[in-house]
Amino acid sequence: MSTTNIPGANGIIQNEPLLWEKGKKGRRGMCVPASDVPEARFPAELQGQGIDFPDLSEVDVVRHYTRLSQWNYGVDTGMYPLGSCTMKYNPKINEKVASTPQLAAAHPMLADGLVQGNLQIMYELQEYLAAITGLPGVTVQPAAGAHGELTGMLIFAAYHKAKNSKRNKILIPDTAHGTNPASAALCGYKPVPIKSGPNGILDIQSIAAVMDEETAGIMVTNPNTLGLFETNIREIAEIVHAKGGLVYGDGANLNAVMGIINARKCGVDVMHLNLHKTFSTPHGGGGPGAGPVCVTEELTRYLPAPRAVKEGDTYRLDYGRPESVGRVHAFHGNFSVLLRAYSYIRTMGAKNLKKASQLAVLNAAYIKEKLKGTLPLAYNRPCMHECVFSDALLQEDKISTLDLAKRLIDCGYHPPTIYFPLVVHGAIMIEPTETECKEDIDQFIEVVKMIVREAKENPELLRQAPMRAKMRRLDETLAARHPCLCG
Amino acid sequence: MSTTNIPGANGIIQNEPLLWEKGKKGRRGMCVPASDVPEARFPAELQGQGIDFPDLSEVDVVRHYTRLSQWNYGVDTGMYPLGSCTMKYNPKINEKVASTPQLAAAHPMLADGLVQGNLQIMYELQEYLAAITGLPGVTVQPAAGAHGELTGMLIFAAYHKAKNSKRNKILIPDTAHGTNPASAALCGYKPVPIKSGPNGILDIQSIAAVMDEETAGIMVTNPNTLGLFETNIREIAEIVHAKGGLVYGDGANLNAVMGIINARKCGVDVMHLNLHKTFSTPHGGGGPGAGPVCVTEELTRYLPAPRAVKEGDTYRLDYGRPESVGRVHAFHGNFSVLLRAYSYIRTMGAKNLKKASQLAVLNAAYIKEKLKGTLPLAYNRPCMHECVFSDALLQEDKISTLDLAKRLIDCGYHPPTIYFPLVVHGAIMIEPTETECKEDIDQFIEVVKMIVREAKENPELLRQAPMRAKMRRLDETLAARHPCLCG
Amino acid sequence: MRYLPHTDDEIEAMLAVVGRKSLEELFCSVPDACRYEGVMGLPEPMDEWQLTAHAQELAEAMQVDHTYNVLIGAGSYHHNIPETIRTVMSRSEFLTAYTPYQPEMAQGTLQGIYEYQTLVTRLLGMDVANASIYDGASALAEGLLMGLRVAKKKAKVAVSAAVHPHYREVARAYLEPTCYEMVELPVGPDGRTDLSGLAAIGDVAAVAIQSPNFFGVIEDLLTLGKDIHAVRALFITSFTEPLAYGLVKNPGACGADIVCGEGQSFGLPRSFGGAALGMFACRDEFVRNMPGRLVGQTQDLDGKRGFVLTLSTREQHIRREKATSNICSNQGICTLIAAMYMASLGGSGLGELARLNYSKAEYFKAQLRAKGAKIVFDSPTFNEFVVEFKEEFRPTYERLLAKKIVAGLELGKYYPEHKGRYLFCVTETAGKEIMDAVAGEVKP
Amino acid sequence: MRYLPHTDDEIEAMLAVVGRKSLEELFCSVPDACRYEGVMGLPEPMDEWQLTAHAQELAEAMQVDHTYNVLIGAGSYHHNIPETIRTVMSRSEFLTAYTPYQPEMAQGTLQGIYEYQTLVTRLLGMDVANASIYDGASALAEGLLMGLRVAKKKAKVAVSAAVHPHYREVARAYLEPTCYEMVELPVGPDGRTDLSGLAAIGDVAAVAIQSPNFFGVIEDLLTLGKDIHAVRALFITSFTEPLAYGLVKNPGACGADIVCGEGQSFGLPRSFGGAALGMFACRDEFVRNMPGRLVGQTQDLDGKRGFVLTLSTREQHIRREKATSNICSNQGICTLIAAMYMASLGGSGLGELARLNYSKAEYFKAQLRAKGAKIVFDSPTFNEFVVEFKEEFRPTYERLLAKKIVAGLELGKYYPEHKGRYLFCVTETAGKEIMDAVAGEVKP
Ligand SMILES: Cc1ncc(COP(=O)(O)O)c(C=O)c1O
Ligand SMILES: Cc1ncc(COP(=O)(O)O)c(C=O)c1O
Repeated sequence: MSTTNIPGANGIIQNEPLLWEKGKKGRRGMCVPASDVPEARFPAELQGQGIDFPDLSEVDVVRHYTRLSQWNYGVDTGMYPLGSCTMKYNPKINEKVASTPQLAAAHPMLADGLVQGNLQIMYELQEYLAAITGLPGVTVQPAAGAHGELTGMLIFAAYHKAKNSKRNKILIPDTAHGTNPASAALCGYKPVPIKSGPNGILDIQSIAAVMDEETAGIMVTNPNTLGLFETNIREIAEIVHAKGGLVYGDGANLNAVMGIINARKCGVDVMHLNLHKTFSTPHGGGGPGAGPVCVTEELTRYLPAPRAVKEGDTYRLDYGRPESVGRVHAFHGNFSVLLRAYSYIRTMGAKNLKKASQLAVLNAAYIKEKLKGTLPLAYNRPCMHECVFSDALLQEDKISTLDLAKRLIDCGYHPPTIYFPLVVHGAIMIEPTETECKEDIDQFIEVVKMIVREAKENPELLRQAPMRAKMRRLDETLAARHPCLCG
Repeated sequence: MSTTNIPGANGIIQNEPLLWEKGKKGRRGMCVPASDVPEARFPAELQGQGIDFPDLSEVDVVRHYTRLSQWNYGVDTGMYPLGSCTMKYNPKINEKVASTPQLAAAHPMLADGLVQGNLQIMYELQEYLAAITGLPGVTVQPAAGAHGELTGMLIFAAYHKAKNSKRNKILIPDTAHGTNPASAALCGYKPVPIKSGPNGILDIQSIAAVMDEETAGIMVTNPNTLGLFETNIREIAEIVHAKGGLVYGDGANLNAVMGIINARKCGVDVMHLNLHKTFSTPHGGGGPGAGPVCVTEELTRYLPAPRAVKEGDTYRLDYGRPESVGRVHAFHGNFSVLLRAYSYIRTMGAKNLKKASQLAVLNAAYIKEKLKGTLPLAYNRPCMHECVFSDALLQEDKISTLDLAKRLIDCGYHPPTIYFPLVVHGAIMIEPTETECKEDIDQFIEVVKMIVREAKENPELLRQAPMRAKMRRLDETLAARHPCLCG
Repeated sequence: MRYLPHTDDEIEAMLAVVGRKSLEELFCSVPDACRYEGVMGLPEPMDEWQLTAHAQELAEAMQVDHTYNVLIGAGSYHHNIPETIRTVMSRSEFLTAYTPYQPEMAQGTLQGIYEYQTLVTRLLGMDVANASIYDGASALAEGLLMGLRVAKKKAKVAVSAAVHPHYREVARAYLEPTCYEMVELPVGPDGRTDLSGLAAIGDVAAVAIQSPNFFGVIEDLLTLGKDIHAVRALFITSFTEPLAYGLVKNPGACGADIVCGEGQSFGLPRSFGGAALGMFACRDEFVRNMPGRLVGQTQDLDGKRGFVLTLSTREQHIRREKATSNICSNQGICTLIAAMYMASLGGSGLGELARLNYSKAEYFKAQLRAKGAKIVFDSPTFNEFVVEFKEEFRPTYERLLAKKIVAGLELGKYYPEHKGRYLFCVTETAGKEIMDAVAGEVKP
Repeated sequence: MRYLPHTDDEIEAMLAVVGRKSLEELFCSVPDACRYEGVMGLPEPMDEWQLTAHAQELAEAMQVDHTYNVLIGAGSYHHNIPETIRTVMSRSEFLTAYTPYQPEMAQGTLQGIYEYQTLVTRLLGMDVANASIYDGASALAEGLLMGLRVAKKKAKVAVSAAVHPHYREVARAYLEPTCYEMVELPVGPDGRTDLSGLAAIGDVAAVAIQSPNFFGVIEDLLTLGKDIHAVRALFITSFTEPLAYGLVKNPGACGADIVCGEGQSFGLPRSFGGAALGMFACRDEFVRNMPGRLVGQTQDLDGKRGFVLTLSTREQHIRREKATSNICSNQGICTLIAAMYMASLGGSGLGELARLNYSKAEYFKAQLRAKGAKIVFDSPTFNEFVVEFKEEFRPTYERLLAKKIVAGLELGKYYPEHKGRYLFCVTETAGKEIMDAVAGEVKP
């Protein structure tokens, strides 16, 4: 055993079968109220056979999920430096606010006058996000980042259509998140991949070379997925604008730059934010998220409808302009997520949001500095909220990035994002976020150093990892070859 | 590995230091409101040096306790057959009811008219407990079973004093829980231990032989701690009453007999209930509990004050008779526990409470029947809510009851109560409670059988157990020899 | 600030390590021209108790609060939610995890989603269900796009006018910039979709029917399915009230190819329409065209059963612009909640609860008929139905509002032809006395 | 019934195994004469939502609810409780465990209690603290009994009349059947305990002083301690407001031998007086006479640090009638909550919050004085103090009640000599505007 102090340790957990492997017909896990009306006859020809769900008692259900939860790892368990995902601490008070009965029980189709509280929340949140990005027009309908991207692309399309210019291409850097090209493609745009320059950021020429009148615009993630600020963003935006294109800003990495940059001044026309990341709303297992879209004054007319507006002291839903791209959500987006983000912003205020970005960057820069001697940096430039290393050194010992990641599990950490962005070989993308304190970061750094030593001294420790987790490595090929998607 | 399907498995947990081994001066884990008044000068001579608590952030605190919790095992984790403790499932809805803001925020010294809701709960709970026991006078002040016993002994003393008969002895069976003699001693009574008969219950003669006019009465646990019903209880009560004594019923095991026996008819004069057991209120780490005391009409005058009474449609606190033993709690007992028990009773009703007792007994009888070939029964008589085995067979393999218990931990179970009652050698006291389903009980039985096989085939598995838990066996002697009670 | 652990000393020390003099200096790579000028225009920070008080003010600004009886469904239903679900779901191992990219430390989420997928396939009678789409509306849009992918060359989809109006709006928005066309199918006087014009449309890749539909009417899916397959189109069904399938024949049993709908009824509060839960299922043969994540069963190195994300070659992070969808974050927590709800109810409870909803609605219909109101569509319905009153209903509506009852949804805004008619919903939460109160206010 | 998992078939099968024909037959060992006749007289069972509705009715029956500003302390204080505590404490591994009899699977509870013990010793300036007693009152009673044990032959204890009246009642009840006598010590015009008569009592095993006392007055513990030790009695201090020690010199620093009090202020809701938390601490030399459980540090077989229940030879389950107390179940959950609260506040926060409470009270005093009210005792106080108004205060009290303010506690019931005087408490939760509102109503 190394002398490094490791959070991960062996403990006991409980096995638990699948839901339908337990239970007994006739058990009940919740009440069905006694009927106070006569039982009505239902037409036989329309009636089903009954659904084959297991019958469980309340105890069965509670134990089942309690045990399952103990096989999981969350931010409350420990450090979760998953790059590009901003896994920061989720304040508990926001859960309480979100569960306020009067707000949480609201039906989404009630008349404006009956739901002023919720409309105020939507309206004020729109205002806050406008203030944070510098882009005045905001919709909170999109349910996640990718949904926001799609909304953005719909706006691109509507804008060009109004100008009736036919454009079928869009510029997307090779460092972009997969959702960017996928969202563009949904609107019939053909992504034109842009190589990032030798220093990991876009250079002006490469854009100038390809931007033309068939191109709807560009999608830029800034800070980009290498954790670098796109220094040429304004010049790039000018080139794109000059050709009549629009600039889409992927704001998933906003956590690095709140109160530091103004998207409008960067030349961004449309930008989505990932509230579930930057504004710390829990999204266990992959969601729910919220991906509001902020746009320039000029593009506001294209935003989805409805949006909350304020008139005097009252709030109402505005169904917008005929140019609106329409609806992207059945109702008002993931309102309960919006409410948590609203609480977070009200708790932090401008001062602490900016501080959060500064500390998020400080933590990443500190890790980069401390580990750059241990793992090769993808790009040695000032980093923002995350730093990216390559597997160049590990490979010498026939150790893969995956091995390192799995060993980190045994040590009690959630691994960083790996093999993304694609431009870095065996990428190891570390985003600590601002809510990790110095001791914990120092401990993490020591553990990574220890693991890299182990790669030389005891490589099997890595190749066999994880050994402590509930499962050893799982066979993903088998899963894909012989899909077993339900029991 | 045995083929028996074992719930316990290896998993990963997190190490976590002591609170003061982390943190940094200046961090803050909760808000202190900004002051809206001028800061006042405090007299220097009275001022302290400041308290040396660690300063932690909110994340530090949340992670600390999340990690600690993962080293624990509760009823929601799995079966917890701790004899004499009735570790049944704690319904979640009762937590919600107990946290109802209007009820939970009430100050205990407000005028009756301002707190009718809480008084109604106290009053109705008193009524329900009277209905359940058959004893009409009820106080809900005692904070736990032992507190109820003390209250009972105070009532004994007050009663005899009123009759001005000096009595300094009390009869207590050797199977009694330690709190019985301890509570009696607090009131200056000298316990006279009564041997239980060859069949594990009290026989009439042994009581007749010792009961006299110096004896205040008897404390009987029924069903007793061997899980047996004291069949002679009425005859015993008659003997005690004949000599002017009183009968105290320890109701900790009420879970076996709700709606089945009537304490009054058994000749019991005073009885405490353990609401935190029978009425399923969570008491993690050892409490809080609630130990209401029920008495006969005749003894009602001695009950602690105040008690809730109803007049017309309003409720008030009655400060009782001059003969009252006075107060045993600063306010109204563990009200939040009472509220949970109240919710439980309102949810179950008479029908389901009786059913619960029947199923609790059925589960215990089933385990007794299935395991009596594997482990020697202490007494082969019809059992109530729990069954007790001895270590007679294990000893042949130089395996102790403790070894068996620790091996159960590795298998994913909380062990039964061990080495109690003292009259059974190496006692193994199993109380499944009614909320365990048949499959889980069958699985438990299989695991116990497997362990007994292991005792022969692979005894080290037991002697070295636990191996899966966070810690291996802890040195209790060291702890007692060199007490280290704070850091 | 309690969420920011760094003390000034620590900041100093860390800045020293990275060789910066100040926090500002960390951003030296940001050109001045890009910088935020001044301070963001946001309200001053609130402490925990100011925030709680503020939330209370907002709560009081809700004229219709949780104490009202809101007799509206229309895609968002009021059902009882057991406290167990809130309790178990609040466990941080579930709540504060993210997408299970590292299966060895996310088996709780993965088995939970696998169970969700399985329960959903059983509920809908389909072969595969994914790990969720944003909501019922985007699920429909994704379903139509999937239908177009499967059908290859065809460029049209047809959607029943009895599909939730908002769902149709979303589908239209998704399709707008594409080369695809969306046609609407009329609703007959019986409140069911009329397919008589279908053949004439031609070149239809897929047809989408909602059942129970927006009017609460249970469509004759079996027959519709036959007609749709007859024109070689894929049969897509949509739903807003999954509870119905506890009583009503499910889409799978009626030959549906793709099923997409909203799962909010299963343990999620109405919450002003979100967080929602897009349920999405299809037949096996189409799985590789399916959008969204999938969890599959596999083994670990010791041969132990475990679960992983699978078939991800369909997804954006691998396939990028060729992916079957752009979805990444989905409704994770909501899927677990829905699974917990289905597990708590069980097959027996589901049937019982569905029957209760149905009986309530039938009772309510009878009470309203007795007051001379007309149930507009006489086809069977589940827990919703459309009512036409003898007289202008608005004043009655207002009187009932004063009694804390929201008496249905006026349809004019969504269907001009149904102006003045009301869509009512009653679930197990609507006591007899509430329904009687409504009927009581209706002028005969 | 959802808490009872057994199906009828399972019951049949299990009965067969145990050789009984019916559930009734399981109770064959119960004589008829002992049996319950008929059905227990309890209300019909309620489902989860009927129960929730019923709880709401009870809530509405509380005229003074959580929205009121209750300016009463007197042993039960209104302090802010951070949501983190509720969240973390709701984890079932803490909540649904019991006494940590099996340390290997209860290290969470054990380390948590060990930390609680440590923080309490630091707060009170003592050497050892136990794992809790029921409440402040029983803690005092246990403290006095412990004092008598330590002092051996002596048969008297003295308790200040400024100790919470209910605590004294409880102590009296505990001592009543014993051979011990409890004497009360008078309170001087300065609101502090007067020990001048102490020597005369003679044969006193222990003297108990509360500080801040029931009148909110901070006793001069240092001096009192000297006088008490001078008569060879043990110096016991009691408290109802532990927050005070964030500002005021703690008992340990004043020479206390045994300290016992109420910990409710630290994260527990007032909850009508319970669940409460009896804090109990003493000097090392007395540890073996201490009541209640203790957690100690030790090692496992691998030499790893761990925690166990220890020194249990003092306790009833080992010592039976010779035990130092009869306590078994204690206030477990409450100790963890208090520890979480102390950890969340930290040393810096504790000082700041205590100062804020003090300043609020001083401000409030000034406002009341300005309206001609008299602060009865001019000794220093913490967040409570006694006020005498020029005129009968009752009408003002009623007017304030209508404004959702409960203006203090009238003392006549507890101290006839203070009839018509009010004990006020203001914590961080009492905004300036509330205090001004009270002063505003006072007739000058
Ligand atoms: C850079 C970037 N863009 C877009 C997205 C997509 O956001 P979402 O997952 O909320 O759809 C992500 C999230 O992983 C991201 O990291
Ligand atoms: C038989 C018996 N009597 C009394 C008690 C004491 O109850 P409590 O722990 O609530 O003080 C117990 C609890 O362990 C018990 O089992």
